Amino acid sequence: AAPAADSNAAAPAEPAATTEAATETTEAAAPVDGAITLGSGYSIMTTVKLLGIGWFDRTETMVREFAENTGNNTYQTGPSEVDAAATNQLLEDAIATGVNAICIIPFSPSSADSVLAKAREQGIVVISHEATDQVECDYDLEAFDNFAYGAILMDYLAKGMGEQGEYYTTVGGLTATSQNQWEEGGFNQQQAKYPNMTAVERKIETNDAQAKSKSIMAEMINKYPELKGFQGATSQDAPGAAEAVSEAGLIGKITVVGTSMPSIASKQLEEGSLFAMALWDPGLTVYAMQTLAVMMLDGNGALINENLDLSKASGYEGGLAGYEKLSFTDGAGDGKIIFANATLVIDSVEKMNEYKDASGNFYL
Amino acid sequence: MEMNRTKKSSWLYHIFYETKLGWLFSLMVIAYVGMGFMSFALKGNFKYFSPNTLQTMAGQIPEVGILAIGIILPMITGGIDLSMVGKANLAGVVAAAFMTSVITETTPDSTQMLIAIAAILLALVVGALAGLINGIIISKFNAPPLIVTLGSNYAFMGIAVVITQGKSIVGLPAAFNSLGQGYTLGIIPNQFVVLAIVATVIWFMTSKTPYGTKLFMTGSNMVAAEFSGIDIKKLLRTTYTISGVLAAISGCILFGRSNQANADYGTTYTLQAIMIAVLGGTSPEGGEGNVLGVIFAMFTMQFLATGMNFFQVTNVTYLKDIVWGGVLLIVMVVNYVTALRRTKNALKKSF
Amino acid sequence: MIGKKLSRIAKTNEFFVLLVILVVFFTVSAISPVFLSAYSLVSVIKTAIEPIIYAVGAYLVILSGGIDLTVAGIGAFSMFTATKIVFSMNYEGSALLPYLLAIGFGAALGMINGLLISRLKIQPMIATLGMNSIINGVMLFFIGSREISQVPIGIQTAGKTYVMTVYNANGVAAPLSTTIYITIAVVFVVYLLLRYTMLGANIFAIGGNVESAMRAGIDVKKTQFIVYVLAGMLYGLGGMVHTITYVNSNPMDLLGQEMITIAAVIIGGARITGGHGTLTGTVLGVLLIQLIDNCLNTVGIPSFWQRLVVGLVLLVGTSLTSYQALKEKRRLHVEISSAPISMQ
Amino acid sequence: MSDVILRAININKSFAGVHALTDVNLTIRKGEVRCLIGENGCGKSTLIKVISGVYTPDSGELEVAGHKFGKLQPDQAMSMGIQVIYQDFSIFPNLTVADNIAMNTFRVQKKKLINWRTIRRKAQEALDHLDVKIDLDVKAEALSVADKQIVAICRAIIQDAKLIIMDEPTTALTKKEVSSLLDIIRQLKEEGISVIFVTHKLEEVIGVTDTVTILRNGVCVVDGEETSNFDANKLAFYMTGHEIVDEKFVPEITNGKELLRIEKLSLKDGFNDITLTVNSGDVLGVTGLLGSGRTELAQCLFGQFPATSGEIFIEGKPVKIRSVKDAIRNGIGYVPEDRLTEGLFLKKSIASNIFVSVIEKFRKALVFSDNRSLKATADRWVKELLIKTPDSENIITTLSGGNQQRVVLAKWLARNPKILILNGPTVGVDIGSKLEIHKVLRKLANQGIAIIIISDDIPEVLTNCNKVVIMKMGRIVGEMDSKVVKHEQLAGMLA
Ligand SMILES: Nc1ncnc2c1ncn2[C@@H]1O[C@H](COP(=O)(O)OP(=O)(O)OP(=O)(O)O)[C@@H](O)[C@H]1O
Ligand SMILES: Nc1ncnc2c1ncn2[C@@H]1O[C@H](COP(=O)(O)OP(=O)(O)OP(=O)(O)O)[C@@H](O)[C@H]1O
Ligand SMILES: [Mg+2]
Ligand SMILES: [Mg+2]
Repeated sequence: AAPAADSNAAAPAEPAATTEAATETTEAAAPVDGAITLGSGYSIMTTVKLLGIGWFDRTETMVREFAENTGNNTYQTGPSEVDAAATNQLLEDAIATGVNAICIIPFSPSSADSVLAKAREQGIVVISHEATDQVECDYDLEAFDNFAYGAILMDYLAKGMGEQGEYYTTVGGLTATSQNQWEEGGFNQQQAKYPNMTAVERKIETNDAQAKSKSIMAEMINKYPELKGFQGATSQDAPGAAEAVSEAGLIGKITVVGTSMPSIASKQLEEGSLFAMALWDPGLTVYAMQTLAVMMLDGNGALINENLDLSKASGYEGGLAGYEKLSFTDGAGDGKIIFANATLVIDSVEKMNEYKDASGNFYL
Repeated sequence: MEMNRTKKSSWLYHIFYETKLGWLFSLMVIAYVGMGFMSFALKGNFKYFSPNTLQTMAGQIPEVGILAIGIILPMITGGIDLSMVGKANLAGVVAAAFMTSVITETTPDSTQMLIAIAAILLALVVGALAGLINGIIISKFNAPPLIVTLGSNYAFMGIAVVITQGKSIVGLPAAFNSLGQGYTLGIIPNQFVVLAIVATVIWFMTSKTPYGTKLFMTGSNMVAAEFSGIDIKKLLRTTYTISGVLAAISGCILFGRSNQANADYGTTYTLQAIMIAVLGGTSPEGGEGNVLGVIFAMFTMQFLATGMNFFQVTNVTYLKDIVWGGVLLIVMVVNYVTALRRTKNALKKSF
Repeated sequence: MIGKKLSRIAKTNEFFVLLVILVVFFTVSAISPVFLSAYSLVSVIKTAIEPIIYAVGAYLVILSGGIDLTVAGIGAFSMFTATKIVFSMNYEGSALLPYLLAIGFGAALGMINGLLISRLKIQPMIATLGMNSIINGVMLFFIGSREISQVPIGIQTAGKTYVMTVYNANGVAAPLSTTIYITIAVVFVVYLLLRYTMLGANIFAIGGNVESAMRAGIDVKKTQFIVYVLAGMLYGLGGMVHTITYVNSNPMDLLGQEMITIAAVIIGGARITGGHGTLTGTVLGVLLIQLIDNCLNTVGIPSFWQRLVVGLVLLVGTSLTSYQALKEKRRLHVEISSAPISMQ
Repeated sequence: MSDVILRAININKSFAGVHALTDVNLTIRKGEVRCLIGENGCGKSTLIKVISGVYTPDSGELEVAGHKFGKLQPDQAMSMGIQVIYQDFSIFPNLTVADNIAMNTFRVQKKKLINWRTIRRKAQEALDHLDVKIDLDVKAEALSVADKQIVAICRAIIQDAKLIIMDEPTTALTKKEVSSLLDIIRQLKEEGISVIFVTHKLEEVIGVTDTVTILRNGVCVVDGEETSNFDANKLAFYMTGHEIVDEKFVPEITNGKELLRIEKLSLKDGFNDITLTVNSGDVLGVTGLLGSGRTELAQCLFGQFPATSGEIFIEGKPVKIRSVKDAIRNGIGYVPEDRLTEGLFLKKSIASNIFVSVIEKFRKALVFSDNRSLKATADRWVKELLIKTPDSENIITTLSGGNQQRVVLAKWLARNPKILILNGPTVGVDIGSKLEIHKVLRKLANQGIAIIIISDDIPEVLTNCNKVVIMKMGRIVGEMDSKVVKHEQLAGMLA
């Protein structure tokens, strides 16, 4: 049966194109406790920026869990090197295989638009993440607002630096949109709220490499004797910089903050060279994205609104923290952007230890 | 009459048996059929064989395919070009910057069309210039192409980063995008038509023109070529310039397809293009290589990649790396073994 | 006599690279005086510890007339697999076992390269291109890709043991890790190998002229094979040095390093056709590249321009060295034919 | 007989389609200097490679020091005292003189470590033995051909060679070095070392060797007879199977117009103040010792090294020759000295090695090359120069050295040059072929081409050139009419 045309603005352009999923659509009203029956048998591809980094190993875990919990055929792909062109090839092939939905965490949202448009023409549901400027999607789910996230990191940096002194920032690459937005969010926050702080260098490229971040910090320490702080963008930037601070014997004198994960930066946080790391759990986000996709495929698109408690709706054991309350704004195209409130800041070992799995390893 | 026929069949015989082409061709067919049946075994459908899938693949091949054709020319001279992607991006970015700065919302479609054509021409000029720079450095200073083009790749991408300030240039006109998104006769992706034209032109250039003969001669002994009156400096300049033009064509397709332009798009294509080139029978030592083989190779690689994506399993990209590398090595080993057997047979025949 | 020796040294590529290094160093120091310090020197040397090991491996291969694109692939595979093994067995001993494991994996992979190239006569570039693809694929698909930052304690302490520490004007420390000993040992051992063993002589010989080497009774296949195995071992060792330096095993860190490693070897004066080039040149080539990489921010080149600058430096560097070599060759030619004849 | 060093018995060897050796026998005694001669492609090099273990014979046996072998390994042959000096010397260009001379002794002794002091000492001893001075630390690539040759000989003698085989050792040497080499051979002979000497210069055979073996088409026609029974004509007869008569060249064009004139041409470190005129129909011989600057002169005229001062006129008009391209545009052709690295495309067919110089000439519809005409051109020259091949599509390496040289010549002839410079045109070419090549050159001269032959083969110069120029230390020291000058006179001036 064809999925019901979605009254929410995010319907596919051509609802007539049917998906081939063999699921009975349930015209279900929202159950009292907020859980929604999710259909099964859909094939859903999740494609990420880059395979093989800890961050997307986490999403892979949750892609698998979603498949187990809901009986859908889900899988994760992505390029083995950072390259938007490679992502597009994967997308094209996925469309040809006839997937029902695509969840995408694009390296470059604008690069993917043309292929995603083709997908949507064929009735494939598209949910994106980390891509507020994605034109061709039904929903873009953001764990938070990028600029606000950068500002939060800056607040921590300011706290560590005593709201004054010199700092610099890095990004993985100048072409990575959201990282650049975090940096800009942080910089704007500093300009507005911490006038005694100065950015001596901005957006130095680290190419996602700890080694590079480390040698940049060593260089900066030498160049700027008064250096007090650092804000990094990729998960490798902050631990790398912290490593250099630790070697230089400047723990406590230079504050290092940035996006990272306990599984990458636990040592630096423990020894104090890393002041705070911020992140979100991309696994939960991906779980939420897939939930949204299945809801749309089920014809339950109308339920995706301010009243939806996505945490409960997902039926995920333990819930999706931060996705209870969503806010909606218009997206770059005909889709909507959904903001959750899932920023995690870890500035102590106790907090960090909350992210250990049963075997004592960090799952984030 | 009779003579004619033997001549023709010997031509076919030559292409398919004496060169490595015949078996590359069979490999391509095996890859296509094999992947189809494997995806059937795993997913229970024959979607892989659908025209739609073929169309998708035809749309994907040209980007890297044109780069691969562009890379065989320097390889035949005994060099290599690691700056293909840098040139493609630079050319594409310049074209995109030009278009977005000239076109406003009120620009009529017909004007947009003209601007897009101008932009493509501009891209070709940029690509040619970039290639010429490589060619000049390599020929004038006798510098190793590997390092020169590694450096120029950084430089070309660097210029593109400076132009774009790291951001994507979006909102390219539809006329330009049709290069990567439109269809000829409603079914053949435009970029595939471009690939076909490029392949034909380069095939003619390499096998039917004086330039081609000189290219191969130069590749097999540069000093002797110079002493035989071939202007090798000019030849190198021309060759790297042509490869720059091909890179620019690929760049236009890349960005026409993705509706945006940025400085480091397609970086995985460099090694992929080299892989296709060598699988297609191009020798890194120079003097050997042909367009037809490269065509078969690019199809083979695409059949394998798309086929594996049809398995719909997690992390299949890595599996693809394994299979690509494996196929390359197996082909080389088989080439070696058959060459051995051929000499042995020839020996036997002589007694 | 000494003057003749000096003038001979002054004509070498190594001398030229050294000159370039000094020019860069003092130019940067003139622009940014803080750079002129032991701190900067140690910082550059620190970053060169690991790449020198790869470069020595790549140098051996290039010397023998081959080329190896599996530098980073083998490095990443060996270090990651080795770390993963010690990690999963909750190993608490010293860094020796991880080192040995990594070298072992490197040797095994190098052996495959060696077989493909020496026995099956696949051109080195093609063989290693294919192998690199396979190695990366196997590592990421079968062994995993999630970086290991909870490295065993032995690795952690090895990374934090220092030889010496220098301070800049503001008292900021730049400690030099004991891994420098490994690099020194590698350079020294390979020096001995090339200088005092027949194997080393054979490597030079096959790189100089394969045909003559065969006629001289050198087992070309065996020599080639050993070269790739040795190179593989060095890449594995370099990979483990990476893990120990950054106390973190992330295979992604190394991927894509092969070309810049080869570039360093060539810039150091080795000829891509084999047979020529010195160990000193290789080390200097790496130092030059690391120096440039480590001074762009000090000089104050905006990040948008850095890629372009690196590219231009590479281009100018190769053009200069090649032009110099070309001139030398022309000079040599005229000198040879106008030289007095030795036969009396 | 205990003084037999080597015996080859009924050796057969074939390559795809070619019987290179048929039932060849060879016996070498202690201290014997054997000359091995024959036309190009008759199997001399093949026989040597069989003896030294590089090739496995299809049938037949080798007997060295009383032991019989079906096949020798190269290192086995070496350790039994058989040393070969190949035509390219098998020198390692990237290694120093000392390494090149002494390293192999370590290999043969299966040593694992190198003792540099021993290497230098042995190398020095070997050089002293021959009484020559070469810097031990210089790389072999920086040596002149003659010095490379010495290095190769030194390498052979320090390995306790019992038999030294020299494959065309004199091709790249001039008179003076040749006589030094022959002195060395006599010295070796006195020390009881046997020598097999391959050459195409018949006067050398008579000068130095005791016995001679002549191969024709892979068959032994003269088996170790005393050299004293032969003269040059008789040798040539056995080699080719017919009489060889070389007549003196008399130009048909006597008042040809001036094609090339150079005035006060100099090249720094090369040559000084060279003034010459070559007219249409002239064959000019330029001769001199190694290092006399004649090669530089040729290379300068061909645009490889632009002259530092002086003027060049072609057909009376002043021209600038700064690159090979300029030279070719002005109708100058050049047959280089070293055909393997500078003349031939070893992976390519015979045909393409010939038509490479005229690729641009044959076009169809403006852009396409006319492959049929190219092939036809190549075939015409294959026929004209009697290049021995069943099919011009065969790869060039299937030809013997002499035939390869003709291909290089054909390449230039196909281009119809106004001025043709040949640097050692018959180096490594057998007597029969040599005459064929000379005939071609004369015909060309008579067609109005100006020809410059750079050669130290005095008979060649005297019979083929109407003018001879002698160079010494970069200057012209003599210019004479070949009709007048005598062999001895010229040889005297050269020494
Ligand atoms: N590797 C090979 N493969 C095929 N044919 C070969 C090979 N080597 C030699 N030949 C052929 O064997 C024959 C004998 O060649 P060889 O080189 O021994 O002649 P040669 O007497 O040394 O001649 P030259 O005087 O020109 O050096 C020739 O016909 C040659 O073409
Ligand atoms: N760059 C070089 N590297 C290696 N060998 C060289 C080089 N240049 C020249 N040679 C060798 O040294 C030999 C001597 O040089 P050249 O040919 O110029 O001397 P020539 O022919 O005998 O004498 P002349 O000096 O009279 O011209 C050459 O034949 C050549 O093979
Ligand atoms: Mg021979
Ligand atoms: Mg000469």
